Amino acid sequence: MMLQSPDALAALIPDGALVAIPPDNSLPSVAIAKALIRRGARGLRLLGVPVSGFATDILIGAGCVAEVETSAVSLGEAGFAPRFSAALKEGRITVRDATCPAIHTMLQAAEKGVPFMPLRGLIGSDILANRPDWKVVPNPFAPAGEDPIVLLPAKQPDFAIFHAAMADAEGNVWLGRRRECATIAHASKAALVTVERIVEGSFLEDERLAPGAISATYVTATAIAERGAHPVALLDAYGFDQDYVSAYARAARTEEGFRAWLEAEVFAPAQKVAAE
Amino acid sequence: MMLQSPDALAALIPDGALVAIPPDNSLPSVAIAKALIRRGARGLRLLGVPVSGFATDILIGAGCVAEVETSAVSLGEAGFAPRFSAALKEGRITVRDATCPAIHTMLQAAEKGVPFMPLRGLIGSDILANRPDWKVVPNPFAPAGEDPIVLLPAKQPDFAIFHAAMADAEGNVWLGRRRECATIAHASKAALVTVERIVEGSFLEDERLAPGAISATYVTATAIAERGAHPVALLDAYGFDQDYVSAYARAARTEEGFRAWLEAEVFAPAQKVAAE
Amino acid sequence: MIAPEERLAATLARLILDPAAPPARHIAVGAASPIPAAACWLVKLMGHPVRLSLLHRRSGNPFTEGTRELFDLTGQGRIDLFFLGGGQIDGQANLNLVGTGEWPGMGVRFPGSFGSAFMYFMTPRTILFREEHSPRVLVEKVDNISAPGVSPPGVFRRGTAQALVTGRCVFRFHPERARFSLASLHPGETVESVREATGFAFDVPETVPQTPDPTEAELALLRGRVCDEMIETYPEFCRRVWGRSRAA
Amino acid sequence: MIAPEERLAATLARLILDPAAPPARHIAVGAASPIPAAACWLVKLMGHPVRLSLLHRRSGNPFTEGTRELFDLTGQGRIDLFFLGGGQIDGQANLNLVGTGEWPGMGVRFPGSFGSAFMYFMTPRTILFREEHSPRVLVEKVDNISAPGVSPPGVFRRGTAQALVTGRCVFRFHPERARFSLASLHPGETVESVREATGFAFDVPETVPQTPDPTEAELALLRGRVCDEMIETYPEFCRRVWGRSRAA
Repeated sequence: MMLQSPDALAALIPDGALVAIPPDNSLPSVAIAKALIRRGARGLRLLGVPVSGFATDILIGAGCVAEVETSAVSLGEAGFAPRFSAALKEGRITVRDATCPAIHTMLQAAEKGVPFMPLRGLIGSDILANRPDWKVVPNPFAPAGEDPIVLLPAKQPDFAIFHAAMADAEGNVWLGRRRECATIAHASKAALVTVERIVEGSFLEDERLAPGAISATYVTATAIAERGAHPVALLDAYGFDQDYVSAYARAARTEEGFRAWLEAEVFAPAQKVAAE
Repeated sequence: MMLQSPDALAALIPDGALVAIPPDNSLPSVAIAKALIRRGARGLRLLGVPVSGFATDILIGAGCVAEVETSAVSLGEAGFAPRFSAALKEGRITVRDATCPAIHTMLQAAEKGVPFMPLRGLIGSDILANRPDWKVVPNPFAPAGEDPIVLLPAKQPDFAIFHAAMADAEGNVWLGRRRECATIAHASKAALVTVERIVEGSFLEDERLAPGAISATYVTATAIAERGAHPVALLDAYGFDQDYVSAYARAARTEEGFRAWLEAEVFAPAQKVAAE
Repeated sequence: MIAPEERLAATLARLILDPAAPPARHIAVGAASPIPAAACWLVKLMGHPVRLSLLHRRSGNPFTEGTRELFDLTGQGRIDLFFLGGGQIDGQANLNLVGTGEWPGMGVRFPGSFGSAFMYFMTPRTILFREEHSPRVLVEKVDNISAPGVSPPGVFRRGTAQALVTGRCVFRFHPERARFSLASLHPGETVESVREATGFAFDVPETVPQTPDPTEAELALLRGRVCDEMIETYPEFCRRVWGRSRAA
Repeated sequence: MIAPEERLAATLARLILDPAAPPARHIAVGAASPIPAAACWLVKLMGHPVRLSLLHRRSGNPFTEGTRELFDLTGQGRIDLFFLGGGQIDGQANLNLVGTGEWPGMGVRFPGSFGSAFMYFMTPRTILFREEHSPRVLVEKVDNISAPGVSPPGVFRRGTAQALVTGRCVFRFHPERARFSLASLHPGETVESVREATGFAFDVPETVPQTPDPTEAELALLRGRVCDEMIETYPEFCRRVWGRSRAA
């Protein structure tokens, strides 16, 4: 389903939904995050796959988020995520810390349709101690009672939101080597994808493009959003905009500074478009 | 490591090794299978991922195989696999039947470095009843004792052997959408890959090619074998040679017919090359 | 002249569209299944919104994760309907794709179970299809169970056989009593002729209708656009049934 | 003039090449780690056969399955050495990347644990690296454990910390007694100055050598070809340490 805009995609996501977002090195749809802020989304539960960055920080700052499950929240070179840190301290969000491969594993369990998957490591970490939803059992293939191992439950997000380089006429999307987005899409009930452009034909008919495609089977809706990952990089199309993120990090140190940034970068551009 | 020929690759595989082979729709290296026959390999244990076809039948017929683990052995439109059927009946091979997703799951467990993974289904099947290495446990996330589920142990083949369209200067190989070969390579101790050709540069530097590449990290050795998948298809490069497989199926109905086929199609061409 | 294959394809199409069954939004079709594939194309080309994943279509293969993706897709609950057959099928809808005699098929060895032991559980609807309708195929009890027709309470299972279509008739399957009932007879068959050809006991209603002929519209589609879609994957079938060669 | 970053990179390189440790054939380096990355390039450009997977290199990123692949690769046992740091590191080599105070870091929140709770167990060798060497970083007991330094017998674990390198010294870690020992002092440091800056107790041998200077050859490589390799990913670091701008 091809929609008019990232705002039309954001309108499909109800308050309270569990929304999976890839990290700043793997094609988050910042365009949808901004649209969620414009629509005034509330109570979202975000899943960072496996960590969270810019999109998560602006959604938290705008008050859209009730809960974050992630392995880290960071703006990379620009430092700690300021709105995340403030919201945590003020008790406005619940944070469920995980570790990167645990998030991948919980999504892979959903992808395979199994109720759980095991993962090595973790035993003795306070991450595990604070996750009553994770279990330690003796490895059933070891001698009785030996070799404790962690089992992680399957996690099925309501929505996967990410950005891709292009969509084709059949609704397949192409995002190259960023295959974690495929796993997120497979595991989620719905995937909403912004793309730079639409092209003719079918990626699945082209042996060169097929391996970097995600089939329309998994894609609920797409919309064009040029530079829809910005300030995050898109493969070889555009780079990470360090100046933009650093300026954001400085502005978002205070609530006031964040509000001004939001007005200038999220609300004003949309009003300008609407007025044109 | 770039070697001279499929025969040099086959020389790396010791008798008795556990060798994983993709099916006839997913790039088996028939060139390596023929080379294994020429080197007189014995006692191989073959794993069909997830089913077995032409390469497995000729290896069995040539007496290279002690055991086959697979979800089916077939020549497709050409019917049942004649040398497999004969060897099973004569008790010359052990067959461990599985079901397709179970084989994928056991390899995925090895790929992730976990000792087991669960899989739905299977309960009540005689496949499970004949697999003492598979276990049924109550789902630890269900109320106590309820919801039985099958756990499958990780399986790490000694060798993955498959064919790819090309290799690059760094030893990465490219095979497009046939991503199960990546899983096999990840899960195996070593991967031996025949390719149609070598190209300059690195697939991993090219956003278009990277998603269909398998990194050299996993590739132990490669060799050029033009039409190395034949009679099986290679993506859009060449199709399935139905006439060749049908002729094989007819010849291999008898031991004598198979021996004549082997002489003509496996030994004679190599002698011809050696004589040139 | 209606070819038997055309009748079977139209019959399968009607079962796919059965309004009493859960919707078939996404159907997968396995290897070497020209008649189920024709039925699916017929449904789609009649204008019903259905996604088809034809596993052995070379161009436009829907999967980008290799063969694993079909099973993952099914695990996710995205495949609504699948087709299975069997070297033996018994009265409880147990399937034997492994072989006769002692495990693993020391009598007549069949190719193997493929994904049946998973797909039969995880797909809401399975249509069983086997053209040969004889006592050696439709047996009282299969020698080996690749995939069971019913499961004990508490075993996770999304569905089982909806029906069994053969060259002689259509059976409905009733998982609550693990039994088939005769639903319709193909032309030339009687309850008695089916009973003689069937190794398992089944229920027979008071009146058994004849399997309807394909409509003119269905025949036109099968012979035209369905054949167009199938000729790449099943050239031999298209030649035999519709006299079409690939160059056409 | 040897820059502190150059000394640290050369020190890490020596630890990588430690002949007493299991071989480092494949090293992965995580995000925002310019000094460990420089150490790895130094090892490689000195001619040692080592494969480097630099996670945040944009061009030539080695992974085609997304970020999952690093963890799978490590699970397979293919990664021999990894670098970890921590907002707090304690005397038993426990790492806290989550934050101080009550869980989940209600005092000072750090970014989070990333993959540490897995990588620390599954990599045969981990080199801990943290430039800041102060009592607030090197604590007696971390407030929260992202990843523990040692595990009870019976818990699957391939390795733990080999050493901890800071801006003041090199510690070796002894998992059998869960304790660090002082291995060498950077210029200007004494056992006493290190003790004052360290919140945990550690062993001190009779004589503690000084951390060696990088050799001329190492310095030439660092300033030349290592910088060439790093400038795309770490332009700011290369400018600051080596005065090189990207256009150069």
